[in-house]
Amino acid sequence: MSIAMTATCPECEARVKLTPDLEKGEILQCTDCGAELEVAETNPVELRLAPEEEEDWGE
Amino acid sequence: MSIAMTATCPECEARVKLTPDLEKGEILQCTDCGAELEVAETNPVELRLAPEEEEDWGE
Amino acid sequence: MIVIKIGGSLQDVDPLLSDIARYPEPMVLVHGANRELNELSSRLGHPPRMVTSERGEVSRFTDSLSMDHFLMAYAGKTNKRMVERLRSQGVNAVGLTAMDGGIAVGRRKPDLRVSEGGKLKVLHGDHSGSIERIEPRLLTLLLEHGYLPVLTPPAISHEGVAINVDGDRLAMEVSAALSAGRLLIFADTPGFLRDPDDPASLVERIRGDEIDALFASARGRARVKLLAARQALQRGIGAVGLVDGRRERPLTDALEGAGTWISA
Amino acid sequence: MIVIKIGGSLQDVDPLLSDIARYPEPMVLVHGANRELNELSSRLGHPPRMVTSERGEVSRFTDSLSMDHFLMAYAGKTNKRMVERLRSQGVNAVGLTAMDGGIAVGRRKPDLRVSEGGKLKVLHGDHSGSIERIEPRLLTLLLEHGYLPVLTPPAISHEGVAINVDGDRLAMEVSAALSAGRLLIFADTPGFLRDPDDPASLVERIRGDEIDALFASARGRARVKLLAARQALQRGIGAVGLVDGRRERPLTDALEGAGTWISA
Repeated sequence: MSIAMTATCPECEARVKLTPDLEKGEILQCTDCGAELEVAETNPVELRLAPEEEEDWGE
Repeated sequence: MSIAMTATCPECEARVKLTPDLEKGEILQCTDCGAELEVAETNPVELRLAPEEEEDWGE
Repeated sequence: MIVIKIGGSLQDVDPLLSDIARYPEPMVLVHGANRELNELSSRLGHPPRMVTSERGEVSRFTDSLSMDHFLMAYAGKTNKRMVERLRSQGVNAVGLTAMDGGIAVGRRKPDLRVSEGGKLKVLHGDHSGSIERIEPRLLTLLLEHGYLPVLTPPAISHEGVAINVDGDRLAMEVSAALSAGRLLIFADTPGFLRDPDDPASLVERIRGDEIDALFASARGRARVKLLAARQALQRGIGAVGLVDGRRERPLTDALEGAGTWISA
Repeated sequence: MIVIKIGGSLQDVDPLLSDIARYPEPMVLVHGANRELNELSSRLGHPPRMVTSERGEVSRFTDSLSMDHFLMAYAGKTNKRMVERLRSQGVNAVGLTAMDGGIAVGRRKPDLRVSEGGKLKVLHGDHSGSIERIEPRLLTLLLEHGYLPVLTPPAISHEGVAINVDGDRLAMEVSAALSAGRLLIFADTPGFLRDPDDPASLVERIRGDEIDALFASARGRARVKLLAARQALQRGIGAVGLVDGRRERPLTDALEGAGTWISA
């Protein structure tokens, strides 16, 4: 199962370069619009906006 | 470790016959005074009065 | 006021909990977690040790380590998942064991006479016992302020040691102490079956004076439930329902008469 | 009124519980059970998954199965063994989670950004969150009627889902909600140590405005405790004690000034 080398940014539809060791849940940054993207699926690759960083943490 | 064949009844001091497969916690009856005896220890054998039967049971 | 006992044998309690969430009257829930405990203790390498008394009554020998597991299964997972489920449906539930606030105090019986391998033996260090007194103050306080108490064994001994007690008896004692009008015992059977293997042999109504006759032929859990029902009536509880917890609206159906109802 | 937090790191809590049993004033206990949970989840084949946030904060990823284990360790074994111990010494203890009676409600954060294996990742399905509101009614009711509430995480989300929250923060939020005069956090260290490896570097008194300076150099649990202390002062709690739970009379010594005391 080889991973495609690029995918489409859901924000700006630019092509996003993918690394071979891509993992589900990984966070990437779209080099065009700068949006933070989450790898929702790897087979086939699906990207979606990553959840924002929480300002505070439980235990 | 062979178990002695008899032991003394703590109630009436008669000799109580013991079976070879004697186990700790086992309940015996003194053939002389009829008291119910518990095998407290097997090496050496120690007998004591067995607790009475409870009239009611928890789960 | 009604008391509801949710049997440990009931696999899916969600329909019953949802039906309870719709019920407006004050109520106390009592539950067990037998199956949870058996599974947990086996997985933790200290499998349940069931023993049989001289009169053939089966019970769980609860040493100190088993009581740790008992607290985890009953007071931890089962009690709090029930509270979570009820709260998610708008019920102001409060989970408690019968130790908390000294709700149920009783006598610990550390020595247990059992027949094992054809021999009569004494086991020591059992953390089981029987309930002698219910202190209803905490339950009444919570009920008066709109909370729904969700209660589980263990109870506590006079010396302050956790003791395993029968869930049905705890529900019965609490019903009597709070003078509940009805005690409903939900399990995974239609009710009291004349023949345990034939669901159609459901006995729908039992009068107090008919219990002894049925008692003789009852076995296992059904026997303990009949015992609890008879004592409930003797203690002034109006009616006891042995009802099916697996229906879509178990409480609604029961209150409309489904299952086995026992009254004076 | 004082609030006492008993840290999960404290191995032997008996001396502290006995000292608490002698203390006449109204009080709320809050405890953790970190070590119990780590041990239990490993033995049940679902070992704890500690994860690190982008800012280096370590926390426990709590999926649904881990929350079952959390309830067993915190609300089952640890909470109820504490209630048992206190009751055996004449204390009218009542064990609760912060879910019961809706004591602590907060926002669940199911998505967690972590750095793992050099990569930034998102984990889904976390049952952790932060406390947004304390509903003190049940605690006040129990205190007014002479009970000693023994409180443990988890809290509950707005949707009614159990959420793992930090025990120190729960103790702080409860202290603020009940306007407790003092919050005492007992752990297995003498108090706040300038150098964590040197027990002699105990800082005995910290004024509110000195906290930030110390905060920069603090690490791990000590850092969370300082954070909790600072917020406690901001919320009107008179003084926070970071005190040693391993002494013979930990509470008596603490109230006489032992350990680290932080006040405005």
